[in-house]
Amino acid sequence: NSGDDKGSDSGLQKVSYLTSFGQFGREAYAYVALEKGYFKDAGFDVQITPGNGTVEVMKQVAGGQADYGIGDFTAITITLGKQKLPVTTVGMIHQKSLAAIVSLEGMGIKEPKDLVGKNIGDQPGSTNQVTFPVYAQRVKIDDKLVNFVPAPPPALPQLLSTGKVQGIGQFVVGVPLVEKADKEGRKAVVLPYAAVLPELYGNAILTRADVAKDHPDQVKKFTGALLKGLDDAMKDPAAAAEILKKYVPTTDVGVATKELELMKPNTVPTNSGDPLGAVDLDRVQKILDILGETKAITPGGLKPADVVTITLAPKG
Amino acid sequence: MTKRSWWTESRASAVLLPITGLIAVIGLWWLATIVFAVPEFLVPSPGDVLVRFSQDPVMLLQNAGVSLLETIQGFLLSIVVGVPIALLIVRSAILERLVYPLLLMVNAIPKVAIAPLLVVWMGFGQGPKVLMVLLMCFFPIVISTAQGMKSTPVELVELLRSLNASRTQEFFKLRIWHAMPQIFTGLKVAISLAVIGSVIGEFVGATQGLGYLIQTSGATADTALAFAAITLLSIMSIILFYGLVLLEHLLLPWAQESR
Amino acid sequence: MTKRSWWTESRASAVLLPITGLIAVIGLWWLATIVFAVPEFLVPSPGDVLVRFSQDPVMLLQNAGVSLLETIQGFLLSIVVGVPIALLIVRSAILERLVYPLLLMVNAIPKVAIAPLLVVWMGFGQGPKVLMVLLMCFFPIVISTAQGMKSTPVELVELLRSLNASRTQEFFKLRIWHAMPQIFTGLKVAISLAVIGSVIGEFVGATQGLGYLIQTSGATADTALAFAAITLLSIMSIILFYGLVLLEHLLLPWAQESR
Amino acid sequence: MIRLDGVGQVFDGREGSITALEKIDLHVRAGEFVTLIGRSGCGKSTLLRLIAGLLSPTSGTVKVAGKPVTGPSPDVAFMFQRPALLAWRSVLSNVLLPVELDRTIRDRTAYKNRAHELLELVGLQGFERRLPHELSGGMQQRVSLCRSLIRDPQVMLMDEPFSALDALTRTELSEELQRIKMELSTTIVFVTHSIDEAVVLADRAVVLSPRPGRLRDVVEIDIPRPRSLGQNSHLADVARISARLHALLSDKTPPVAERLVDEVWPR
Amino acid sequence: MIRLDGVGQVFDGREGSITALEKIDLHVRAGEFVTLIGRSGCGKSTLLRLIAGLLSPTSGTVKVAGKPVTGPSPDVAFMFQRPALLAWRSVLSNVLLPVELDRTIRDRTAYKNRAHELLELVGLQGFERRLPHELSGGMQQRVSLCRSLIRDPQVMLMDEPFSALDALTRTELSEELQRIKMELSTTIVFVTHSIDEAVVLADRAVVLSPRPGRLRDVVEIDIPRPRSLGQNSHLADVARISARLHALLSDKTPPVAERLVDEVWPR
Ligand SMILES: Nc1ncnc2c1ncn2[C@@H]1O[C@H](COP(=O)(O)OP(=O)(O)OP(=O)(O)O)[C@@H](O)[C@H]1O
Ligand SMILES: Nc1ncnc2c1ncn2[C@@H]1O[C@H](COP(=O)(O)OP(=O)(O)OP(=O)(O)O)[C@@H](O)[C@H]1O
Ligand SMILES: [Mg+2]
Ligand SMILES: [Mg+2]
Repeated sequence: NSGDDKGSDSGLQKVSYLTSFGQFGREAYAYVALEKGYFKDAGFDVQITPGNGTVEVMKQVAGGQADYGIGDFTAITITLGKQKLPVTTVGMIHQKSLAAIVSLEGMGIKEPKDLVGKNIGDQPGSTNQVTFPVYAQRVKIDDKLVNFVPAPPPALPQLLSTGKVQGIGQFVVGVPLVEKADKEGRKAVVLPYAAVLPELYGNAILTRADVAKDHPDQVKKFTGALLKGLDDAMKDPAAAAEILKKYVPTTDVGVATKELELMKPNTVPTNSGDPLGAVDLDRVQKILDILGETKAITPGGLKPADVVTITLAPKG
Repeated sequence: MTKRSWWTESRASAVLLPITGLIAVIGLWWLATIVFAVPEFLVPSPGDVLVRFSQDPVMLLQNAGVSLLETIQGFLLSIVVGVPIALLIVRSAILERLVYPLLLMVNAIPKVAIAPLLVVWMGFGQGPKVLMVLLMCFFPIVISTAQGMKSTPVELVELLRSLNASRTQEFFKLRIWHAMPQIFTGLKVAISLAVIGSVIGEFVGATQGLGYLIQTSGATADTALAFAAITLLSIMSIILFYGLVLLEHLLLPWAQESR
Repeated sequence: MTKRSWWTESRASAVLLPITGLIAVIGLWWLATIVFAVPEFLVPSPGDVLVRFSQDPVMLLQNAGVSLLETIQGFLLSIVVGVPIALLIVRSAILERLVYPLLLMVNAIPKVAIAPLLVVWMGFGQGPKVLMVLLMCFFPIVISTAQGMKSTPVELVELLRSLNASRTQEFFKLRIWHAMPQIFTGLKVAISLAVIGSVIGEFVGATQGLGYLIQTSGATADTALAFAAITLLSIMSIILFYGLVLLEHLLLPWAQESR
Repeated sequence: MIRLDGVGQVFDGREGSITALEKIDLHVRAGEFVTLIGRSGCGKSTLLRLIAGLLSPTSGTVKVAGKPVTGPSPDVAFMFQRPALLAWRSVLSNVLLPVELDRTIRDRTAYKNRAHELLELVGLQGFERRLPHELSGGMQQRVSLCRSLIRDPQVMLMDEPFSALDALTRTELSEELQRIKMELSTTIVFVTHSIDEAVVLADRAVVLSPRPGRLRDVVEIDIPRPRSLGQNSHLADVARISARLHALLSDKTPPVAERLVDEVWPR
Repeated sequence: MIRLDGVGQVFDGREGSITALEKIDLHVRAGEFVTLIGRSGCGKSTLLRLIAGLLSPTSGTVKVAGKPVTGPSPDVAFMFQRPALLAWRSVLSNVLLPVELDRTIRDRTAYKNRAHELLELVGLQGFERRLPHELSGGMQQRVSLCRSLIRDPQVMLMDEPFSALDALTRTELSEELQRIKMELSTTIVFVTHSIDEAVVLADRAVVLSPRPGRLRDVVEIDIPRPRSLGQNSHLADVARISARLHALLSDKTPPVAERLVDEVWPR
């Protein structure tokens, strides 16, 4: 399943694709592209596999086990700052970061200031945690006074609703899940990073650096097909959720639909006129600066070109 | 007196008692969820799990089938790999001392931590899952086979030597047989680990299997589904275990148990 | 001939050979990373790991200490819990059949899947980690103790019965002793699982320990740190294993091994 | 003291069942020394195990001291055909095992001295702290013998206690056994293959017929005690009885158990 | 055939070492039947194990058929003091074990017939398919005996083969053993505790002194064969030699090994 492995029975090119994490509603767009034949039209026979988080997806793409994958742009940048993995991003799924701190009503968190002195559960090294110092700076609290408790993602809603922690690092699209998990029916309180950090991107499309270099047309065709799926999913979340359910029978259509609805505003390009999936090099530079500032990466250690292949990004 | 009551000896009790035990466990679980008012998203009651199961029985059983196949493949593979290693270890003290650290090192690695690595190496197929099962369960097999063979009475080893048996014969006519009860102990420990191995393998890069279900449901807060999968897993593990017990009974009628 | 070369018998070889084995393993690892040009982000070379270790030796060792403590506590606890369960199982066939399904069920649950549950129940302290160790390693102890005791020769059991020994005496003067070699086999399997148990326990809600380090580093692609932690873990596991071997040697001089 | 009525024992195996004993009627009086003799495999050990309560008969009843046997009793000591030593215990602590298991015993030092005495008697002084695997076959049997002698039970069941011993040790120990019997009036049932032993030691010798084991005959031996295995002052008597036993053992005709009982049974 | 020169054996244990044998010089001629007699624990089994190559002497040399012994050889059969049966094999397949292990043997059916023959000889017909734990002690010993007889080895080392057998079986088997010896001119070293056995079976009887085991004396027995354990036509000879052996065994003075060798050694 390498980039130039052509000539399967159907004449389609076999390509493998990794979601960012699992098969949640927020990943439905890939299945939409598959279901509606966009991949096929572009000449691909796509195999979708659930990923295990940004770093694992990066490794699997870099290691050649997958051709494309989805990962959080901030996490990608930080990882690339540490390790020169042969991957590059070729487009954005989320124009704004989905990162947020989520709490439940009655836990004493209403606004960012309330975070001081609280326990926040999160996966170590997650975007939410790594960029928290910047977030803290923007909302003018001392990040040292917030106590992060490490825990794997599946455990987070349980930790929150049992009150073991008062907040969790979560993507805004995860809110329906958090609310569903809480049987007391409390409403979620969401503190999205995007509100104070509009520069940050969310998920990006990843591919191997050599594929991007040697087969640019292929990559463009693939991202085109994927983003077409994203477009459809954003226009009709309920239909997308139904499609997802077809492929992943465990899907809760209601939750998936809600996730996609919540995701919608974050996929809209900030500069009007830009197409879905566009990348802005200036913003990338700004993100690098912010991460350098918080020592998440070595200041000046990365250039935008190390992270993005801008030539392949969708343009208006 | 070595006499036993008909009940202890009867075949019915060999089947009915474990089932009673199982039902008691499930009953306790039910009671606990009620008495301690455990919220469903934490630990669903057996009822919730049953309801969830009845919603998708075919899907659940299919996934269980996938895990079962991986488990059995990996388990058999680990016998095929483990027993010869044990032979080498018993055969030579020097080899034992050289090889054990390697085995221990491999065994000491938390398998969850290397599951992603296996996927990067071997792709998304069944391969890494079967390998994971192997990694999880080869060690008990190696060690109990080796210890069993080493505990062969000196007397019997001398008998074979006095009959001028080759080392190979010594192993295949004597030690392996003597070790059989202990090998089965190892297999019984290994089979549970094998089942878990398949699940851990499926945590990464799988699109089917009970591990995949647990992973998915865990993240969608569908706790009932996760518990349904875990329950199936337990049942699988219990059935495989008793399969081994039965096999032991059939193969080793001479291995007397004293109570 | 039952004679052995001085080398096989010598104490030096008992220490030097395992170390040689270890060095060989590390050499192979190094070679593999070079020959197959494995990228560092996948599997760092021993050199990378050593460099990473030397950057934070104190931090790493402190975390290893935390895991070690949990491992030992949980391991001892599982002996304290496991051996009495084994006694009950051997004592009564009915109890065995009732209790085994429960044990199997608990054992069949993939521990990674319930680690979060333990934290929810028991908080962020050492408690859930020690419990995790216990859950990971009690089963091999129970089963090998039980099987060892059951395999006591009928002849010896009859001797004790003819001496009018109570059931308790039968267990503590005879069966336990007879089972010792097999109990140690179980302990050796259990100790590796115990080490892994502590790590899995630390995956959730810990702020220290090797599991925490692996979790953290995994998320930041600091593969060298993860491997440094895993290496420490392996070393810990090897040392604990050989500790048991030594203990066995000291406690059971009568348990003859034949080769 | 010991009474068997119509005792039979059938073992079930995968290859069919084996009738080990059939219709055994036997009465051993208190303080009597009975030797049990018969061809190998005729059911001697099985009979002993029945009396010891280690086996329950498939038919008939076994009574010791008037009570039906339902399990092992503290008053009955059993010495097995094989040494059955605990591999992890030293010779001394193997010998002291019965004392250790008996929680009614307060004064253990007395027994310790007795153990040393017995070990010396059987020629194992200096081996007290050795482990069983360091002993020869006969030495193991001697340890097992000491173990069965350490407490002074009312009834002693001994399964070929001297089979692995040399003539001299055998003579010495048979004297000790007779001494114990006379001092404490212990009831002894003693299995042996040696006609000599059977004659010299016993008040009565019980002869079993081969498979299925039935009572072929019971021979009264009225030679005055103490007797000796080695040189014997009653050579003629011994020879006569030995010849009788020999004939009984060689006889290939099946025994007529009923008739024998009528004739020989001491009622 | 078998030659021991200055053989000594010391066992090291945690409680100090035991000298089992000291300065043993012995020569067993081809086709000779030697019985080894001595008190329990004097080193008889150890001596046999040395000849079989299961143990290497701490001092001295052992040669069989002119070659120094470095390990077990296919020409030497060993019957252990304990039955040492494989619990998972039927009686028949235990007996056939030596044949099964010998890969040079083509025709196995002949051996199968021989096995059945031997089992019948020792009175175990009908037990071929039983497992060892279903047998009595003596029956197990007989199986072990059949196993050692199944192949016709040049040298047979037998450690108390008849200890658990009754007088009759013993007589029958001793006859078979003599027949084998005469037909095949097998060299036999036979350990026994019974002076009778030692006298009736042997060309020469070797007497070991107790710990440390030394050669006390070697007694030539020139009674014509075949002899019988039961009734004997050479009663006087047997009685004389038995008395001699008895005296040798009872003698408490340490043997003067050197002198004995000079006197008795057949060169
Ligand atoms: N493995 C061993 N370790 C230590 N000592 C041993 C060992 N085997 C034998 N011995 C010692 O060597 C001596 C001789 O033992 P051996 O078994 O040869 O005696 P034996 O003449 O065969 O006696 P028996 O007639 O009782 O079988 C004994 O004192 C015994 O304690
Ligand atoms: N556990 C058993 N299972 C099946 N058969 C048995 C069992 N124990 C004994 N037997 C059979 O019962 C018969 C009598 O055995 P037992 O041990 O009483 O003989 P014995 O007279 O003591 O013989 P020996 O003198 O050889 O010790 C034998 O034929 C034997 O095969
Ligand atoms: Mg018997
Ligand atoms: Mg011996």
